[in-house]
Amino acid sequence: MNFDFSDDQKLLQQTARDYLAAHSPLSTCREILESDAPYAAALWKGAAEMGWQGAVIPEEFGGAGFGHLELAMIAYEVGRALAPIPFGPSVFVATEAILRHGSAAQKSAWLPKLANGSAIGTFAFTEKPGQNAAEAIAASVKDGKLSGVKLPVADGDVANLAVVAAKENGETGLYLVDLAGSGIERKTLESFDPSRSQATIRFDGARCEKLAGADANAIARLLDRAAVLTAFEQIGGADRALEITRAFIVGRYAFGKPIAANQAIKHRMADLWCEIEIARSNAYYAAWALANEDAELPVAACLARIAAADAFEKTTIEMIEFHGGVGYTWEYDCHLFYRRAKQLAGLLGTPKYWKNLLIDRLSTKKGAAQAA
Amino acid sequence: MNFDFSDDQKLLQQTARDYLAAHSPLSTCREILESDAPYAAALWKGAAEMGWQGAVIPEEFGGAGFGHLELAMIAYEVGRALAPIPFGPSVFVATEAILRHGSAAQKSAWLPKLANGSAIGTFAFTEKPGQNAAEAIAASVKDGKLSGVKLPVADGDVANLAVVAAKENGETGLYLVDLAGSGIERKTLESFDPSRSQATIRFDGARCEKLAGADANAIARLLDRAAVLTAFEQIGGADRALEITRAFIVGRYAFGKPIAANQAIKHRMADLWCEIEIARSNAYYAAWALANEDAELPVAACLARIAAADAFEKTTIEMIEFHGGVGYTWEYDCHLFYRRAKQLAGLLGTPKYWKNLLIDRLSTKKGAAQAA
Amino acid sequence: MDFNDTPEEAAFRAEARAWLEKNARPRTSMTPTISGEDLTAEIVKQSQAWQKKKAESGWACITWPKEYGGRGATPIQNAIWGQEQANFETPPDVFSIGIGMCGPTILTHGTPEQKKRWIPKLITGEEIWCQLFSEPSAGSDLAGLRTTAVKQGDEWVVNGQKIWTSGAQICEWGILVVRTDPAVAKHAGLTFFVVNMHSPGIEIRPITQINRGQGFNEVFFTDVRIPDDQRISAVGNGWAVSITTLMNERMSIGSGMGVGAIEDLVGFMDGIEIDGRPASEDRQVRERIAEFVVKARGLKYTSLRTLSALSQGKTPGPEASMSKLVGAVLQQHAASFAMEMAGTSSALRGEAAPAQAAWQERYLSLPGLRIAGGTDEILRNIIAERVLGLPPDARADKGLAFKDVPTGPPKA
Amino acid sequence: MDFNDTPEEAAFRAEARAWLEKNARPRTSMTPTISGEDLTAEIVKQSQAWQKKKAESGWACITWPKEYGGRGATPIQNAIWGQEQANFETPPDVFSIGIGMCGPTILTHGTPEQKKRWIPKLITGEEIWCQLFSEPSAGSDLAGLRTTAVKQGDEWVVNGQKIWTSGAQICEWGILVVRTDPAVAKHAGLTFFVVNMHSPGIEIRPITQINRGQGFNEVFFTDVRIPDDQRISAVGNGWAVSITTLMNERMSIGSGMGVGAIEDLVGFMDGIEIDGRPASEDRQVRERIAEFVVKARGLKYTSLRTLSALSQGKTPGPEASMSKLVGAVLQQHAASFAMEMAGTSSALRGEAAPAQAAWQERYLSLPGLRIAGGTDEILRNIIAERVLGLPPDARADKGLAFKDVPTGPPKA
Repeated sequence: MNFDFSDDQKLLQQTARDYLAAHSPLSTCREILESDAPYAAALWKGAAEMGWQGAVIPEEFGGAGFGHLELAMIAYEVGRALAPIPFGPSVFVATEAILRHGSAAQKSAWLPKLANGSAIGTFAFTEKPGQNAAEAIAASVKDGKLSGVKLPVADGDVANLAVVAAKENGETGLYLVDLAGSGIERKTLESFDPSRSQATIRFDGARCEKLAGADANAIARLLDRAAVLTAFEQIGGADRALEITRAFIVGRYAFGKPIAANQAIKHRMADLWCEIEIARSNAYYAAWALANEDAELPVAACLARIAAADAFEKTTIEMIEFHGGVGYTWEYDCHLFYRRAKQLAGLLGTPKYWKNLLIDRLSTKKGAAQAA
Repeated sequence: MNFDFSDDQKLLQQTARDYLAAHSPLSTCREILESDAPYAAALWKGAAEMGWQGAVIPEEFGGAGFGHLELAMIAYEVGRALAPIPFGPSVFVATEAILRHGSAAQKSAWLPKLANGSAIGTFAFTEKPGQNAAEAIAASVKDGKLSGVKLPVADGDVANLAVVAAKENGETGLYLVDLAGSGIERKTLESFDPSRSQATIRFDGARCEKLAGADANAIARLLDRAAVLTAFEQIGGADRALEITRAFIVGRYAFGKPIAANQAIKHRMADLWCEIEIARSNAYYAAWALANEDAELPVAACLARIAAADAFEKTTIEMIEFHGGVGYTWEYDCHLFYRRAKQLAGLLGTPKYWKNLLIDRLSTKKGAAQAA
Repeated sequence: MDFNDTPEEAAFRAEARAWLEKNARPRTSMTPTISGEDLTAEIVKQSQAWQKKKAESGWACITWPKEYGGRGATPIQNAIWGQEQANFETPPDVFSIGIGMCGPTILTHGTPEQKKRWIPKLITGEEIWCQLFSEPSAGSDLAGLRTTAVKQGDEWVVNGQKIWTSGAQICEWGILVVRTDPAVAKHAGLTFFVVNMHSPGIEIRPITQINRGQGFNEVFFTDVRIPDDQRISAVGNGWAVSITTLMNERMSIGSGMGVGAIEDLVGFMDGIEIDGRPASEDRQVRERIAEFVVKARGLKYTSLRTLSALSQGKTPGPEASMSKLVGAVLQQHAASFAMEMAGTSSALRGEAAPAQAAWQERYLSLPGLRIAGGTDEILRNIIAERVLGLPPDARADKGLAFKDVPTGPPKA
Repeated sequence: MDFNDTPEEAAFRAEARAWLEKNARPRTSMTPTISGEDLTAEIVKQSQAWQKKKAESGWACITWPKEYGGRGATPIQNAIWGQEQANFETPPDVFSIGIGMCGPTILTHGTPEQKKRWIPKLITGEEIWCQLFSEPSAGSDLAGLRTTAVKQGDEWVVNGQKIWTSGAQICEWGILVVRTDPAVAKHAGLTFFVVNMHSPGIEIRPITQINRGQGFNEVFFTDVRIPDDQRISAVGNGWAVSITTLMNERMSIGSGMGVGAIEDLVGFMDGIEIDGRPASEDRQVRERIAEFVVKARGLKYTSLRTLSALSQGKTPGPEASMSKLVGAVLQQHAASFAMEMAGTSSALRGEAAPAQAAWQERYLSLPGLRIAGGTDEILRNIIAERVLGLPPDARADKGLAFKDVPTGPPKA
């Protein structure tokens, strides 16, 4: 019984934290937020040198050959730093999709580039606001050519490779598209969190390659994997937000005492801490299931996702409130967290999707258990 | 512009409060809770002498001939006192049903008895747990004979008259049943709030009389009216619970100061106060709509019902918590409120019913406005 | 219980409406602006012109005394005027602080000379006013402010910094509370002034909010001189004067919550698709919206009850704090929910997300509303202590001279 | 990250399981009892017999030192034992307070003689123990207790009243904290004793809870004499000793939250009909349950993390407070929701409402769990101060002698 990360994994995490402390202080996030640059290119390159993008890519394809527990630790640190790089879409989704469904040729073509950071991957799934079932996708493939409009695509303006959900002969599947090819038009969109880039991509007979076996069910399982890793990113952000808030309220005096001495604040801090701990425990469980490809993964992914998204958003809302007036200024960092929490919660499906999926999966498991 | 009760109405309210202070202290509620007596018979009689049961019954039928605003004030005081009498089912539902749908003969037969308290009315609608649509009712009428089982019926063990929902030729309607007749079997059920009585009634070819025009839609409108009056009862209970809690936390010292000086308590008291005020304002609006038979009544009834049930329950939960250990004892009165809040919330349909109805009605109104 | 005007009220309403119909265009449907917008010179000019027009016909500051240019009207008449004016297109208002807070304070505590000097030009819109209260280290604990004024002859010399001053750059005058005696308890050492915003030594720097709005400023004072005849009330009486301002502030912020937009969620959800059906058919969506609407309507009807109380000659008390406390959080939650339902598109903003633009704007502006004019926590204290009569918080600064009150962590 | 036992752990688990299989029947599915039930003589007898059987084979109080009858096992072995034992039918446990709180306190602070005198019979189940800490006016503020002990020769004479003592009527011994010096600050004037519950002058009165359970008692002391050799630790050191007890209490309450039942809501909603369909198909119902399950599972996995920490030799700290804080409110809300969905039937109880009986029982028992062993508010303070390192509340009784601490509203 050891429901914790190993010392080696924690050492890797500390290395990541040190690297990000040096190369991605919050001012790095702010720079991207305030400039037209879509992401921090030097940081992206540095991360690749640290082996982060290739964490779960086998060494034969130029990856570091770590496991998903190591990647979870990296995701946590990327989240803590609010690192303004296209990490999640490229590593949690595109790379995973190729690892699970790519042919030998597809792997050889893309994994080395994804691992060394020379290629950025993304996931082009949704087409309109709301919650889109895989069945409702309008993009279509005929004779190896993809047509359709994806909106929004995270990092769609800078990605080199898209994993696109589309229909062919009425069946939903995933397709690899080299975004340097023809028949592709992309447009950067205004992002709610300008430290992370958003775009729309119009495919007009773009060349694409099918990912074998990536049907609607496989897409759902891919989302599960990405959700677990994203949960670590969210918890990283929540932890950092809570720490910054803690430091502020202890140092800020009103009525002759630190404002942290007020129960109105300290008790809500305790509640936030509980929310984050509950998210952390669910995420640990999901990481275990992911690393072991355990049958619990589908349920665990829902738990991790729901708890982490909620904990991060709640923490950032209170973060501004407890900072008072300065928390509402552009100059302070609270809004970086407030925006990132919403941005990450918007990826990969609504809370409604995950909550209903959780009940489906619990009921199915129960039904199966009763039938057995 | 005068969105308030009149001085005359407030005087009536004060009279009711004084009467209940003398004749229904909380020990009266506790007596019924702890004994086998189903309700406080002397109080019921006294209330009738004050004209409460007949508040909206015209003088020609022995009523006081007040209006619904006056009845709302009485309902509020009945709620404040946790009066252990079958007031709501008899006055808010059975009496209203006969007033709106009864024939001259039916009115003459029952209203005088309902007004002077010699008859207790009730509403027999639900047949099983959950939320039953009027369409799903199984009880049926043929040739003036009613058959079916109603569960639970508030005060069903002591009522003299039931307004029963049943189907005849596939159409839902309401029927008057004199419970002294034959073909009726009733059984007292264990009540979650033993200060209010619950029963099941089995009708086996019991004689019944149709209430004209009381179709499914009319039943919904009857529930609206009862919901508004019940909201006042709930707000009365919430106000009293908050007052008792306030007195306790101001007098109870810990750490050398009143526990009310802790923000953990005082801020949640402020939140409860806001909840109750919001319920009060919605209830006032609904009372105005009810008294004026205004087209706003359907929406206003939903608002009043949802807010009042929620405010009362929340207040009673905090009431126990803020009382600490003694609040969890049988000896203290907190649980009288905790039980009554649930009992009243269980009557007349779930929050789910009222919330979905509110959205239906808002959408319909909007649709109608757009079409116009 | 009656929503109709009395005959007198109806007559007044008709008079107001007639004047408005002659002088303004009816409002067309529009989303109300809820973020601080840039105060361009053009906007200021339009606002002043409208104020002047109203003043000339007796419709500006109608509850203020006739002798200074007001109409001497009742609070209920003022509310009726507000309802009617809301039906017409009017320029953005640069006078809300002057009329809502500065004027009432001077009318309550100023000398006849002071009233004569400032009130008429405030009413005609000739001079715009701002408020200089909060400081970087004195927000909720306003009485802990550190800007000082020292008497030199007939003048006071002011040094320090104020913050959260709306519209400072367009103002002629500001009301200012400063510390004139650090050796006494914190509330006792304050004095209240009117300061000319063009005085040498005043520097104004705009603050950018998280929604990129710039409604507020920092104002720095370096040896700014204020003549003693611009002092309001006695030396050391600044706290009592400030309370008048703050009570007026809370009433004016709370009444403008605009929770009516909550019901727009029903329509918004018609346009969002969830699993192939409109979100408005999803029961979780419906019930959540119902909960929002119940609160929003409750606040609306509460304001009608307040108006009734006004109509009966009562003064609204601390219960007015509820509107901002409940309304701001309500709108923040509703905005978050609307964004959530937009799914992946919630990561978009502006033109890229037109349907949810208003909700996003709320999500970015509401955190500020929860803080401005009293944080949620201060408002809960007010309701708990002044409505429910619960005891005050234990105070660490009780009985201490201001200079001895801890202002930061002890040095290691 | 690994949920499997180490080889040593697996061997220990096998040994425990083998013994249990020989000595108890496997547990059949049953709703755990969560309300205080009557301690009949029969139950006490069964409980003692089971404890004796375990003690004879070295399975009672397994982490306690061998010299007093324990097994000298590790905390992780204890956890494994607990997991295994939970799979078997065992009698209601009347030793949880003795083993969870009294024993550890005596083992930490008692003299060798005291340990030898009390621990062995505690382990064998021969003597049952209770705790005498809370008083009617000292709950959250335990150190404000007023029961006094005065030294007379070699004895102490105790007068006062304790409350919330579980099982007082069946106990041989109780641990007791009392005030021995009212002239010093409140924490400094306390002393800790072991009292024989059959001593003359002790009167026990059961308390009826709101769910009609009678798990607790009031205990009145009138000139009760305690020999000085039953004093634990020094005179005036009672607070430090009590803290040991309280830390053990919180760990044992928090770990028994039984939030597993939350997932039963899914099945419960299959049996409830809403508008002609099972409630489990209603999205609002589903999403609400999902939120409950996320919290319940989070608590479950948190306890596994705690177990891992134990396994690595770490001591669980104040973060253990979370389980009770979050779990109790969670269950109260889930119970309220289940009742709500039952509609009109939620007004029924017992046999009349079989499907919801367990949820109703929770709705009536959870308010007590939110208070016992530290209210929600105390637990939030503990997490805020001891986990997050936030400053303590301002204290009105700081530096005062106990007799000078205000205990009620000032007299008019």
